[in-house]
Amino acid sequence: MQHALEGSQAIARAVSLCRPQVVSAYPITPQTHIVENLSKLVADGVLECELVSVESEFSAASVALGAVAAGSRAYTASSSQGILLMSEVLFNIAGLRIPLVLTCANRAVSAPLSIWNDQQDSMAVRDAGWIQLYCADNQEAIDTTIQAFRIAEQCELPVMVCVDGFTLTHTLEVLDLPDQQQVDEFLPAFSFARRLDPANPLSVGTLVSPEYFTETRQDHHQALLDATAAIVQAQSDWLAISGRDTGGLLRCEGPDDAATGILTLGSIAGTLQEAIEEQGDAAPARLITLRAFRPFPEQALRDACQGLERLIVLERALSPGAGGIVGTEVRAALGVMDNPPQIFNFAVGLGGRDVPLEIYTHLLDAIAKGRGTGFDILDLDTGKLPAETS
Amino acid sequence: MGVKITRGSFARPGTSLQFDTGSWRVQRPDHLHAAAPCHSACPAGEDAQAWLALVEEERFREAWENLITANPLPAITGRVCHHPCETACNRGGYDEAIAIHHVERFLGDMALQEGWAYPQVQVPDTAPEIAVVGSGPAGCSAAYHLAQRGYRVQLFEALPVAGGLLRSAIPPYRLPSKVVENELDRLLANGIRFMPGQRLGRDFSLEELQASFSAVFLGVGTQRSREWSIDGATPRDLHVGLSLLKEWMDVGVIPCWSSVAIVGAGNTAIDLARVLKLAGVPEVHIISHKAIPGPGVPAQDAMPAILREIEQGLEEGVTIHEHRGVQRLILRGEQVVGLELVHMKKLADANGRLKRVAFEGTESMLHVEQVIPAIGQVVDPDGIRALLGQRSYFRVDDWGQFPDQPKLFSGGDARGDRGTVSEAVGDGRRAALAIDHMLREEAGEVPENKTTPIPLEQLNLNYYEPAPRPEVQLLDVAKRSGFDEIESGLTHKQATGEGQRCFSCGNCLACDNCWTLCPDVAVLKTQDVAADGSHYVFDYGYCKGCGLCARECPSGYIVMRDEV
Amino acid sequence: MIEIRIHGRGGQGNVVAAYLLAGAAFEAGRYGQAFPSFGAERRGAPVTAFVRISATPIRRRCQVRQPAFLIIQDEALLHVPGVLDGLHTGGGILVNSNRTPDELDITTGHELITLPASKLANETLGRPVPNTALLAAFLALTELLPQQALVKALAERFKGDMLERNTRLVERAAGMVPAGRWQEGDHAARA
Amino acid sequence: MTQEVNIPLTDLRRSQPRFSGFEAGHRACLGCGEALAARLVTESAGPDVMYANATGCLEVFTTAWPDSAWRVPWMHSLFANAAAIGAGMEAAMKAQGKSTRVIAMGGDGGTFDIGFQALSGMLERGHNVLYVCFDNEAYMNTGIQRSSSTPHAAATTTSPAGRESMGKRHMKKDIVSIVAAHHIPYAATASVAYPSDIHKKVRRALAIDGPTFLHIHTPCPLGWGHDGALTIEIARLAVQTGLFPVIELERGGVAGAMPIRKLRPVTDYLGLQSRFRHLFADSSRAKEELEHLQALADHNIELYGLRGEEKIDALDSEGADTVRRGGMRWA
Repeated sequence: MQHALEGSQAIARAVSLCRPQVVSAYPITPQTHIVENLSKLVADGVLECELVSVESEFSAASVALGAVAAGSRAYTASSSQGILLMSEVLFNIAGLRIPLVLTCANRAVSAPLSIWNDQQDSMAVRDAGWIQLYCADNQEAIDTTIQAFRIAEQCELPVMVCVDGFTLTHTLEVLDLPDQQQVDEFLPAFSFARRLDPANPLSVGTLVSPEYFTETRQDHHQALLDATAAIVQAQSDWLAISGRDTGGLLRCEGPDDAATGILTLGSIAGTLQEAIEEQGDAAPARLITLRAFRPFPEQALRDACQGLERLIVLERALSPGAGGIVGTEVRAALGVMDNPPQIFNFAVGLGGRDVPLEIYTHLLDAIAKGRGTGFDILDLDTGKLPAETS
Repeated sequence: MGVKITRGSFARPGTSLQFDTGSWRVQRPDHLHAAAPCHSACPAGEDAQAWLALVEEERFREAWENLITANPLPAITGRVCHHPCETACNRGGYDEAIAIHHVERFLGDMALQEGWAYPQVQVPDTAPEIAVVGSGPAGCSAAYHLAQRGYRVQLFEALPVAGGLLRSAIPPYRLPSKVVENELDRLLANGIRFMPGQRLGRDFSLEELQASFSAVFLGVGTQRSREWSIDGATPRDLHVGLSLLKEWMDVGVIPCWSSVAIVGAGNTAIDLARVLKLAGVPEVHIISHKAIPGPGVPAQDAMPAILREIEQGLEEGVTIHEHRGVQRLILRGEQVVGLELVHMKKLADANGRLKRVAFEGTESMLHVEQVIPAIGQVVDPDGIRALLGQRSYFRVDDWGQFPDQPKLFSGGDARGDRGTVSEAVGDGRRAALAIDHMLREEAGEVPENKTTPIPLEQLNLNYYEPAPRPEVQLLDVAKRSGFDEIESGLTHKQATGEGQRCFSCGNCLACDNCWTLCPDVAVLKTQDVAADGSHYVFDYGYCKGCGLCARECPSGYIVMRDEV
Repeated sequence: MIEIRIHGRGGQGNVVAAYLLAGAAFEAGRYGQAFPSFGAERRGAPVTAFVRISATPIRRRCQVRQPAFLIIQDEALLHVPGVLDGLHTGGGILVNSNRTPDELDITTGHELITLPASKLANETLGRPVPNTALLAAFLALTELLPQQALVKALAERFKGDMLERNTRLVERAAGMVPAGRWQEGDHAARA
Repeated sequence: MTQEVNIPLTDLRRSQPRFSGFEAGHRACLGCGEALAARLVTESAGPDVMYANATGCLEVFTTAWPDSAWRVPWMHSLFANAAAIGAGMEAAMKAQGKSTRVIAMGGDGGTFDIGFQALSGMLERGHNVLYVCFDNEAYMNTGIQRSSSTPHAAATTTSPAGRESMGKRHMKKDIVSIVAAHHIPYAATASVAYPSDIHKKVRRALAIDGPTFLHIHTPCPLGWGHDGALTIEIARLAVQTGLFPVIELERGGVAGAMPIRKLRPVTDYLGLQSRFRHLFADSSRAKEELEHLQALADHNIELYGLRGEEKIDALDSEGADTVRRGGMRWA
């Protein structure tokens, strides 16, 4: 059923439809509206769950971890510094193979302090061992959140649903919210075989010696690789119920014969799509929106890039001293193709900088000028900075 | 369970049991039953700690049965014993010693009241027969222990009734005759052939006994008083202490003098002094070479009489002159009118030998109507002169065996180095053990546990609460007649309380400390008492040998030994 | 697609105004998108929100740089640099003010219409919140959406007496501006 | 003389007359106070409890994969988050309508220092969790570094004694008062030397609906420098000297204190441990520090009224772990 909803509100409603038993929350902009909305749902009796308003993100992640370990479906959300404060716990959750869903309302990481959107936070914890799914719009945020619980519980892996802060979380738009029956049909009741249970008292989180550590890591790695199938399956099952395509591992739009491809993740995709459409036949391009960043869908990516002469990777984070994060991984993945496209890599929209409709033409201009063959920040405007005085 | 434990480092419960931490150990704990001081000190050989444990649990019959494996006469010794067990009791070093003596009487009295019998022993007619001469405590004990070990026993007594000095020398305010009667009735009913009115040297000879019995035990006591004189002077109307006491016990009257001095420091002296005092003699003096026992008084300088009796005597008005000797008798004609006393003390001479020294210038006069020596008794040589030779007492070994006379034994006062009922009971038991050992033709020493008692330092006193020793009711001095018993027994609650107070030195208390405090969960509690007498076993598969259990065992029952 | 920019001050309900307008679009069967340009500003500082209304799904998420209309929540904002930037030729400016456009004495190059929105709100709601009156006037001027859609959007936020008062305010404010005057502007924006 | 064992130990171990949540075969040092305390807590708490364990010796020596010494549902996550994990477990139990209780536990580092914030949060939010701190007064797992629980003047590897140092300069943090200031229904201290007191306090805490806290003093033979056999003796001396007051607090107020029967000078306690060895040097500074520690003990004794001589009652076992023939103190 359609509603005009703010992104955070929609995510909260989606979470609520998944019947979490424990929600832990700590305020941080721009994630706050999600837990505020969940709190309101609990206060209004719409959602029956234990809402734990903790004293830090570190504890938010820990409470959620404890709750899942004890056999309850749990949820939490955070952003930026919060994600980093909980990063130790994030690694732990994944290593323990705890099925938990977390929304990351993406935001830049301080310093310098910025409350605005980019994806540096989730990128910083990309090696924590979580499944990471990026949402292009709020409809995807709803659908991905619902799918995330099933993927997590099926794979015994945590899922981080990445939603651009403000750009999505604070945008009101018309959204289709599934009804409870649809979600119940899609998402089985929570069960976790390795839960803490006096009837079968397992010990969780043991010390693992060098003798066994490598195998445990490999098991975890393999579980993430295997999760691609679960992601695709969840998407197609949800499509059957909801009628909406959420994109699976990645979404490919545009003419098959386009020579230029643009790969991005998150909310830039919508603006780009309109921008490409505006250009019409003058400058056709294939838009590839990466949804699953972990596991990294190498094969799907290669399939999506077949026939491209050039691929522009556009991302909202960077690895200082190295360059693009996604770009580097895409280069590695496509390097084994017979005719790999030439790859251009740009960061854009850091710290909340608006990505305008002109982005597409800017990109085309930039690569025409030879920028981005390595890595460049697209929307750099150093001229406006005040002169340094010594 | 279908759970993959390789995921995220999960482990199944209690699987650490796969890991053998016992290999870490360089020392291992072990149970060691050390003797309790009360046990080591008991002249009768009782394991008081063992029966106190049963008393605590109100298993009185079992406690009594444990007790009578050593001493068949607890109602008697529970009244007259000088209880060295209490002196030895480790609890004395903490607050107050356990009132073992009172609990012994409690059990003895309960047994009489309830009519508990000794364990039945089937004695075949073909069993070896042993002659026991004298039915005092030594003879009765020997007869009992022999009977309990399956021997036929004939018990010869010169008098018409059994009991020896139990009936003739211990005043009824200490030991009521009914108690003696009941204890001895039970004892004699226990497969012993009692032969009253049979006097050695008159009705039968030692040689006859030796010819017709497999072994002979002489529990003849000391029936003859020592000669007494001061520089050769002896009063004409001399009364000897023990005879006077016997007379009073038999007839119930005693000469009524106005003042009496008793010379001696033993139980006879005190008993007589008290009897005289209670009979109305206004002035009763005891002249003692030694001091009243108390703190700072070395054992060899203390009066041998039981302290409790001394204290009660003083309470009743007896005057004791400590460290005093009689230097001269003041006679009017052959009648005593007084004594010249002098301060005396035993001091070491140049060779380190103790010698009695009188201090010149400390002389004093004591005017009395009568002086009574109570300086001890010797064996009556009638019928055994050959055995005695020139000595006053028998010379026998620890087990009561005569040298060169393998089938002849003795014990009790007749040994000369004894002086108490409990020692006599112990002698009878030990002689019975030795006779049994001999007749069974067993090799080596007579088996008996002779372990060193565990000292207080080896106990962990942190686990014991301070608790006072119970007081028994005493008859008011004004109401004491000499015939009514002065001390009452313990109450039920007091007796079990003493069981609780017992430290259980050197023995497993079953307190759970080792089980509770093992960081390695390597001590297991057993449902029944384990083979080694404890209630726990060490699981050496996991014990790392830290020694905590040994350190925290309250009763010193666990020791650490090096692994070999 | 129509793009609108709303200028207000922190605490004046600037974001709510944008959400209400996009919500009204949804109630009218159109697609709406609204989002703020959040800053670190606190109560009182100039803030901006953006609204897009369209018959087809809206995918772009960039800020509105060339709006067809401006809704200004108080007249003083007219003097804040950048407020008028990018307004389409032929676009309109609706300003909350008790004065007439002439009295405002400002040259914008666009048609400027004033409405005493705060005053109306104070009289009707008891609180000087200009949103409802401005939005009602805006819809009356553009005839972009029926007033009933705004009332429905308001019904998502208000209940009972407050909803009734807001509904009355809608009627009152809508009647105070020339109906359909900016309908052309709509077309201009579409062009 | 070695003991003859003819009882099948495996069967016997399985049929012990006390709940066993903590199994043999763990890898703690000889005489480990923390292992013992953990054992006592699990035994006292019974089977229907789940545990959140902070990083530290306890977690390391009990769970070397694939082995685990625990027979209770147990989880180790991180160093700083035991209280938060416990809070999550408790929320889950509440959500599932189950009565299983939650115990969170950590060492002094995980409680006084790095896990302090999570602990405070858990207490403030009123979770139905018993938090147990095993206090061995330094970071033992990493090699005896000072923590805010390390007592004044104790030498550790990061507060060594030397020409210019008498060990740790600062005081031991008064954690139980800080915890009690959260106005929780029950907070208590206990010592591993008094197992029945631990038992009583664990039972008492678990009977309360709301956050509770138990602070257990657990000597570390390695870190304190004493023989493993002396663990209980030293723990007991800490109590008997007044250096570690055993108290109970309800809603922030002192509700009870274990009286000291036999008051001992602090030197009896300090002298047994090499971490205080420098205090027995022949120097005025050493003597001053000894006096300082005595003054700290005297202060505790006065503050909590620990002098117990006036009130000796044979039947009152408070203040001593009196043994009884036949055991089963806990039955």
